[in-house]
Amino acid sequence: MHLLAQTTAEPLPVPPIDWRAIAPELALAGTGVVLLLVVAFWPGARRSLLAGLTLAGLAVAAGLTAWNWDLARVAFEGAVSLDGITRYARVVLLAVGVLATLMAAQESGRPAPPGEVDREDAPPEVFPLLLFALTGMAMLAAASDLLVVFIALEILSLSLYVMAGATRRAAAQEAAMKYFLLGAFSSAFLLYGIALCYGATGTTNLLGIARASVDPTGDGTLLLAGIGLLAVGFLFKVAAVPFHMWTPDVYQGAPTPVTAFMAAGTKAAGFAVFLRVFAGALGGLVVSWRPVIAAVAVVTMLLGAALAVVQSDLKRMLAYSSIAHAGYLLVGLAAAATVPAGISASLFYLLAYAFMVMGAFMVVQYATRLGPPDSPDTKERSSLDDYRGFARRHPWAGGLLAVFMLALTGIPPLSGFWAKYYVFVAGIDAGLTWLVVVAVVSSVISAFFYLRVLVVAYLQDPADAAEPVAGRATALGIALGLAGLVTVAIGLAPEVLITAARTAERILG
Amino acid sequence: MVAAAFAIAVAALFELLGKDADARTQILRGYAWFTSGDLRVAFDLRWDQLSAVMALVVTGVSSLIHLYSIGYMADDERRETFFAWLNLFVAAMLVLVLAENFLVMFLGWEGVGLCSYLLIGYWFDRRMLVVNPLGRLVPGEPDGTYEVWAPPAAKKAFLANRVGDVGFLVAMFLIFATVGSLDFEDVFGRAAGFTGTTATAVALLLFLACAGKSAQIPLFVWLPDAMAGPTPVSALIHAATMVTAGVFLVARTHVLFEASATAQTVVVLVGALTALLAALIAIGQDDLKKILAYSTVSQLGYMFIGVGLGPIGYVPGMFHLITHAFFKAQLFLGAGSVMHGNDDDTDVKHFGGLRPSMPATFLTTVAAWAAIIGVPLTAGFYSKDQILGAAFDHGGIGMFAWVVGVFTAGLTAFYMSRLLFLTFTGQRRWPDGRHPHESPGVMTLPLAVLGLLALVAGFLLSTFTGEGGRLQDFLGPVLGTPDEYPSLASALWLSAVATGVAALGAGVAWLLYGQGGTDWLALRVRFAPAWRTLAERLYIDQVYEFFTVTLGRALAAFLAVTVDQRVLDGAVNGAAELVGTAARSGRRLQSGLVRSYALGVLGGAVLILAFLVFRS
Amino acid sequence: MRVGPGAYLLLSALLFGIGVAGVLIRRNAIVVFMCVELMLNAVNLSFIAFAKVNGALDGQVLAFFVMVVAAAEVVVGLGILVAIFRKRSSTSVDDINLLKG
Amino acid sequence: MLLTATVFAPLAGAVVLAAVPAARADLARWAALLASLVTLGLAVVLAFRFRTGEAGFQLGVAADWVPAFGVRYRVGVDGASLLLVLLTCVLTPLAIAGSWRTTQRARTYLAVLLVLETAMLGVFVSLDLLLFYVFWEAVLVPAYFLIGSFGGQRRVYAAVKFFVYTLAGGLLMLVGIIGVFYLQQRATGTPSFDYEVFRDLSKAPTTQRWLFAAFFAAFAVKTPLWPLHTWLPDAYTEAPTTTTVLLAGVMSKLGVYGFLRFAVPLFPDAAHWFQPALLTLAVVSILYCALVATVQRDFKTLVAYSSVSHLGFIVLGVFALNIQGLQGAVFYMVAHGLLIGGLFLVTGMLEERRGTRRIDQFGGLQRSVPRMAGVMLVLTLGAVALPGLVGFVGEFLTLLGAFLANRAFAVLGALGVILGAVYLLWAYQRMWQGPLEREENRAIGDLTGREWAILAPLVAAIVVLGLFPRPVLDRVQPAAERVVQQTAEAANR
Amino acid sequence: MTHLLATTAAERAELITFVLLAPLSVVAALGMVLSRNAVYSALLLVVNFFCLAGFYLLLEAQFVAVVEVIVYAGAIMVLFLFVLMLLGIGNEDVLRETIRGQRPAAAVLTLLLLAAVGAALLAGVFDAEPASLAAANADGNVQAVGRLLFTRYVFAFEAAGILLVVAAVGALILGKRRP
Repeated sequence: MHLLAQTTAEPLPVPPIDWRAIAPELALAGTGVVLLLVVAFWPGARRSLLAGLTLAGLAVAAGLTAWNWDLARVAFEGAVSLDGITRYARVVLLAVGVLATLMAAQESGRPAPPGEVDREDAPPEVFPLLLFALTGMAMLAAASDLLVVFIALEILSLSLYVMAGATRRAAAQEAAMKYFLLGAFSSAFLLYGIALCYGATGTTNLLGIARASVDPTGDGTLLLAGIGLLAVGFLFKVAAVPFHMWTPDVYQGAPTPVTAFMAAGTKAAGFAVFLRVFAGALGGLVVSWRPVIAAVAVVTMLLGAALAVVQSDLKRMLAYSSIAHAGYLLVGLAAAATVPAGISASLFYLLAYAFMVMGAFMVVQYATRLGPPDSPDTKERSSLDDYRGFARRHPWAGGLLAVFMLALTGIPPLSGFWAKYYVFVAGIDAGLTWLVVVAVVSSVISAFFYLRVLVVAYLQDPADAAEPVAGRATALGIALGLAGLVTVAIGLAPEVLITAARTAERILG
Repeated sequence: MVAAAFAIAVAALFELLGKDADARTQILRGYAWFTSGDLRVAFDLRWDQLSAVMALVVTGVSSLIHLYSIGYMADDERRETFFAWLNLFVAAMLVLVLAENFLVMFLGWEGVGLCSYLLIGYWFDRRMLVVNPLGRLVPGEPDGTYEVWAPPAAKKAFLANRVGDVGFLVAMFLIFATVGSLDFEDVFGRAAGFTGTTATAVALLLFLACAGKSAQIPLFVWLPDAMAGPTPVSALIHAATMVTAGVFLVARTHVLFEASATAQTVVVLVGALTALLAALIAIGQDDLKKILAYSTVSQLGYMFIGVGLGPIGYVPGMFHLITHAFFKAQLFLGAGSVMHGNDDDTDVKHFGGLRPSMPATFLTTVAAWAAIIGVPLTAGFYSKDQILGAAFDHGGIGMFAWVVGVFTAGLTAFYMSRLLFLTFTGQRRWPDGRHPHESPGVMTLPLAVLGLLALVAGFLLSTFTGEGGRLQDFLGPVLGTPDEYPSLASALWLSAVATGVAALGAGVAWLLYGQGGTDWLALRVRFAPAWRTLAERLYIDQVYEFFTVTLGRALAAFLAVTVDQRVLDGAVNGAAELVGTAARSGRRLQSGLVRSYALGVLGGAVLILAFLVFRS
Repeated sequence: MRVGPGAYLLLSALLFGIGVAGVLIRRNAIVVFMCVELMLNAVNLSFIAFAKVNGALDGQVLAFFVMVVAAAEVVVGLGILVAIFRKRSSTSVDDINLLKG
Repeated sequence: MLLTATVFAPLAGAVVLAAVPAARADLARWAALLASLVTLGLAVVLAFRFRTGEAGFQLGVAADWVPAFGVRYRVGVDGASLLLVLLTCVLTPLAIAGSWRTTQRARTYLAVLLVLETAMLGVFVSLDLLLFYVFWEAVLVPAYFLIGSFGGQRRVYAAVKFFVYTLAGGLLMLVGIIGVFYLQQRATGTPSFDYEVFRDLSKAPTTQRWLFAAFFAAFAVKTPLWPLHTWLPDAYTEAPTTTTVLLAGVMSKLGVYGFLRFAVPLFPDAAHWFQPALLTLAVVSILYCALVATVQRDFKTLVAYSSVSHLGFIVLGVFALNIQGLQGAVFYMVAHGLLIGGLFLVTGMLEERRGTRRIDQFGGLQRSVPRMAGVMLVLTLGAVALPGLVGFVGEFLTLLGAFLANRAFAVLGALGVILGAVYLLWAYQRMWQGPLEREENRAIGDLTGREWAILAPLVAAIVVLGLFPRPVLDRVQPAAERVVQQTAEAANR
Repeated sequence: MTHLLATTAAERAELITFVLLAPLSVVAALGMVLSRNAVYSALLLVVNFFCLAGFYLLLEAQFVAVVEVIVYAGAIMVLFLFVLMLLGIGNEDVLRETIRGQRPAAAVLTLLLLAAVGAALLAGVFDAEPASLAAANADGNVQAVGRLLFTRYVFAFEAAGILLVVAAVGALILGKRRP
């Protein structure tokens, strides 16, 4: 920068940097750098210290988010937009970050096989990576320029590729590779979409695109093609059918904390940007893209639910379930361009979903700790058979599992119910009643597999007589309690979060 | 208790008699049972001549039968239950008789049905003799077997009654829909509202109920089976009182029946056919009580002929109801006495020559026998002849009824005489080791009273004046009076014919069974096809069973297995299966190969792009 | 006769298509990744052609950023591929299918 | 407040129960019984405070719950719901007392039972549609665990089927609820799920039909109406018998109550339009399930089918859409609760003694356990609607109502009266009458004091309400009249 | 096409260059995809990148053209080759396809994709008159691009910094042999 400045004849009119607007992201990235340094120069640093630092960073970011609560502006010449979506997504992402940190902080507590390092525990670098990923996610949610969207997406993707493959298990590496290859493939499509949009409108700025989209040069086909390719990229990230196929493999293969983080965080960031781009900038073209989103929603809801039914691995089942949930969110998105409630419903859904799904994965992690150390390489303790009689042996974890499963099913009065309800309201309001009916069918199919987990955990007798006693699970316990508490609390008193989501209904740029 | 009720009834009767004929109807207001919209059902009681007569018969006969039961049931370990139910029956019967409202009457109606069910099934686990009517006909056939047959019989009775009760129910609905009330007062007062089809429907539905309760075609099959109950029950419920409730209902609601000539014709026709059919079947039975049961069915048929004829026949019908209560109660109690003295055997083939051992039973039974076959001056003679006379005078369908009735009178005389002779006269056919003995006084006293009533009741309640008689005078204000009474001369002439036919029947019976000389068992074998048909009750029960039990169960099984499990549940499970199958094939796409996944991404992209680009 | 931007754009689409096809039919993970790089470069050509159409340099800046991103992606991607294939004799993506169903 | 206390008292009891040490099953039992009795006591006070003769909702409270959605916590009772609340509160202690001998995880079982009670009570008192829906779905969870966790051999299949089936219906109703909400919001601008607001909202007939269909899905499954009944025999048969008491006695009323409280008053035009269809389904339910019941080998399954058949009468009454039908339907709900509850309780007692429910395993029990037989007889006769017992008043009024509405359906329905007697008396004959042939049936003991304490109130209620139904009918009258008036207006339009 | 006769020398030069480079780039790309040997593929890709750099020059994007050559063809492709060497170069049999229907499906779908994109391009900007970048490049292409980078795209620029950090850390973690 300085080098360049010296060579130019006149000083660059560098615009004032709006530090405040991106303060939370800066805090996250800054903490990430600090942690990198700590890890680099103090290899023996205890996990709890790293986790504590991460949490401190998250706390700072949370404070800054609160400080910025009433900020509503477009910053960096339209690159970043500070509005309700940004704000709400930050809340969701910070919550996801806290839970994921706690999960990652939990050590397996098992003795390593002789002569080997434990394959389970992720290296200490996951903490900075987690923060960088969060930074990317937050930037993605705030991005108001397709270029920033692309870069933010890459930040979070690259972090996640690495996190997924950070342990030595073959399954984790396979997950990382598949995620990476397909992710790169799909981001090429996204990029092509950005190029076509740029070509059609002359800008990558969302405000500019919004202006150009209602007054297109030519017949607008080019822009539509661009939209289509953008949709491909986003749909891939949020795991919608038929761009979902990586999801089960990656969710199953990646270490459970990473899976949980991916499931909740990527979905939140992905849908935030999806909402901003489609319901915001491209709202004028809703007639064109709504059938696409609706059709994808239909197949996503049905296929996700149906495929989950036949799974025998809990993580994999949750992956398919997350696909089905992406479908419900797509209903909210389809509604969002004409019905503002679609935006708030989707955001509220993301928040509720984050706690439910991460909670479910926490139970998996909890159970994994209990497994014998010589468990097969590709499998964690996530086969449904491993959960036989789980609830009887671990009443608290079992009870929470029930809470999460019922919340995911959408049984009132748990958070999942209100989320689903709100999305349905938005869908019906937008005249998409048929889509809501499909969502109902999908929910019914979903009930099968969520119930199956409960059947196994509650209604079947434990398989083996005794399980090895694992170490304490303080961090995980806190995370579990938090997720369960919030899931129930949102169910009983969703008011505040709904009202907050409502303020996000106006999209700035 | 029942005797006290009888006493009260008698007192009330005298109070009634003390009033003017037209003011004799009293209505006693009770509390409202339930109300709903316009419907108001109260426990109001109606005390008029008709209910008084019925109440007297019911309480009187049941007093006697209670007395009898003390002796008959002395050895039963659950006799408290027995008497409790018997009393419940009397109460229900009184509710039925005294009701001022269709629904309250229905309460009694079903109440007596319940008691009938309970009492028939009283010996729910006792093995009782099932007399085989084919015994001594087909070589090797036993005379009878010992089986537990009370529970199915009770159930059959209840179900047959239920069919009738549905008629009652629907009739009530129709009445309420038409006049907006179920009180007798309102309904009869607004009977003009019943015209055409509605009138016929109401009357026929009510008659369906009567057919159930009073064992008429097509619902008569339960009554013979009901003989599984203790004999006093058979006497009280299945001869004297409950089964006559149908006749009473027709009389009580005669206004409704008068509104439909069709219904009246049906009543007469059914009554006549039932009388004939039952009499025929009675000939072929060997079971003492079943003969009497079919006889009851047959006599009830007479009563329906009477009440179906209109004003001319109401009183004769009721008259026959009363006399029949006496003589049939006696016959049953007599049969009970015979059973009591013969180790509970009911097979007439096993009796013969019982007269010396059971003189009191024999004498009183002869009295009742005389009444039922219509020996002149006995009760049955008066009442039956009044019905036949009314039928003859009525003309039309009545004439048909008269012909059938007279013929049936002959059959009645035949089978009743057969019963009497086979039981009390001729050779002793009872097995070795049995010591027939007379019953105790507590049992013979009611026999004597009823026997006496069977002889004199007709004479007391009637005079051969051609003016109807005392009962007609008493009941006339309630049931109406005919325009003209049959003349004395024609009545005498008609009686003569009937008596002659009856005498013929009795004479044939005497020839066959009375002297003890004829080998009637040989005759039975000789005319085997005819006998078998009669013995098998004209195969009616088998046909019924085929249509209800066999076909019904097949249908139910079809529904339960094929429709419910395969089709309906199959559809549900099939939907689940469909999801599973689709998912399993979808799972195959999830091959684990990156390149397949990439193909999926590309496919989706192409679809979306093609839609967006080529649609616009 | 002149070369209009359309020609560049169609060429770019063609190269993108070739890249896509390569991803689909090649089994060597590294070649697959190279095909992805080809796709990115094809897009870059589009960006620059569009910059010419629009008469503004934004497209060129975008292309520059794409290169940065591509570089980062390559670093991580090759890291992953090395990590997974270091112990194997084959680098075929078809051999990596423990997770499926 | 009193009403709220009544609804949540069992839940509080369940929480207390969770604090009882798992090993102290005796303590858990007493605590559960006490909780249910306290609830009953509260309900009785409620009944006394209730002013008969008023049509509106009484004793209610209302508070904001989720104002953003317009969801309020609004509860209240009218005659119909009061009676069902009482029924629930009466049956639960009996069910708890009936499961006294349950030793396997008794504490959990009883706690879940109490949760179920709260959920069911909530359904009956909710006057906010979303609150109603919340309770409606909340019923599923405890019921699922009761069936699936404590049931018989095929319990898991039965529980899942029950859950999924009911959830499917419920979600469609949710779509319907949102639909009404949407209409309401468009009409008034303020979000609300208030029952009375919805009721007084004018809705186009075509819209009504769609919405009615959505509500129908939930109610028809829960009731259940033919052909959506196939979950029921499995669920009732597999559930532990004391659970079945509550499922059949109370939960089956939820569906009919839904018709009565929501589907009909909210969509009177549609109710009128669908009347023939509903009557047809009701009649088919009556006859079909009665026929199917006749060939069942398991007594519990038989009673389960009989329950569906009887509920057909109730639906017949509701969709008669006249005063007799509606009053009869509510009365029949109470009657059916008492009767079917009693039947299942006795079944449970038999099963406890003999370890089987197969009809052919019994016979002649009247000899060995005469008192039990007597109770069973009363219950059977009540179930076949003998006049003088509680079943008759309901059956008569529903059929009368149906007759006034449509004669053919009533006549066909009346045939069910015969079939009902067929299967119940046949079963009675086979199990209780006849010779005592099996040795194991000889040794079983008659009713114990505890069992008397359970059954005596039921039998007393069955007789007393049969002869004196007025207290019940009078309380229902104003509410029923209001519904009738509304549908009549719709019919005249 | 309307300017067929009125072509300037510069335009003719562009045409000739394009006609030469375009087929070459396509052939190189196809060769990369079809070559059995991964090293050949990498080298052909480099060829392709050079062609692209040529196009960039034609399109007045000198800075990007240079970066393309230095960063892409130079650094990135060298990295690829390095990894290929590291993992060992085996000849893979690309002729036999193991996934049934993969190739026809890939061919059909790719053609459809090209058809759709092509149609959109033809409908959109094919005939668009190219604007001149002369004004924008007045101070020189590098300067202009740089100015944009540090003004309008400054946030993206900073974000790219984070991206590179992530990439570095990621490579570190993936490559590190833990004890």
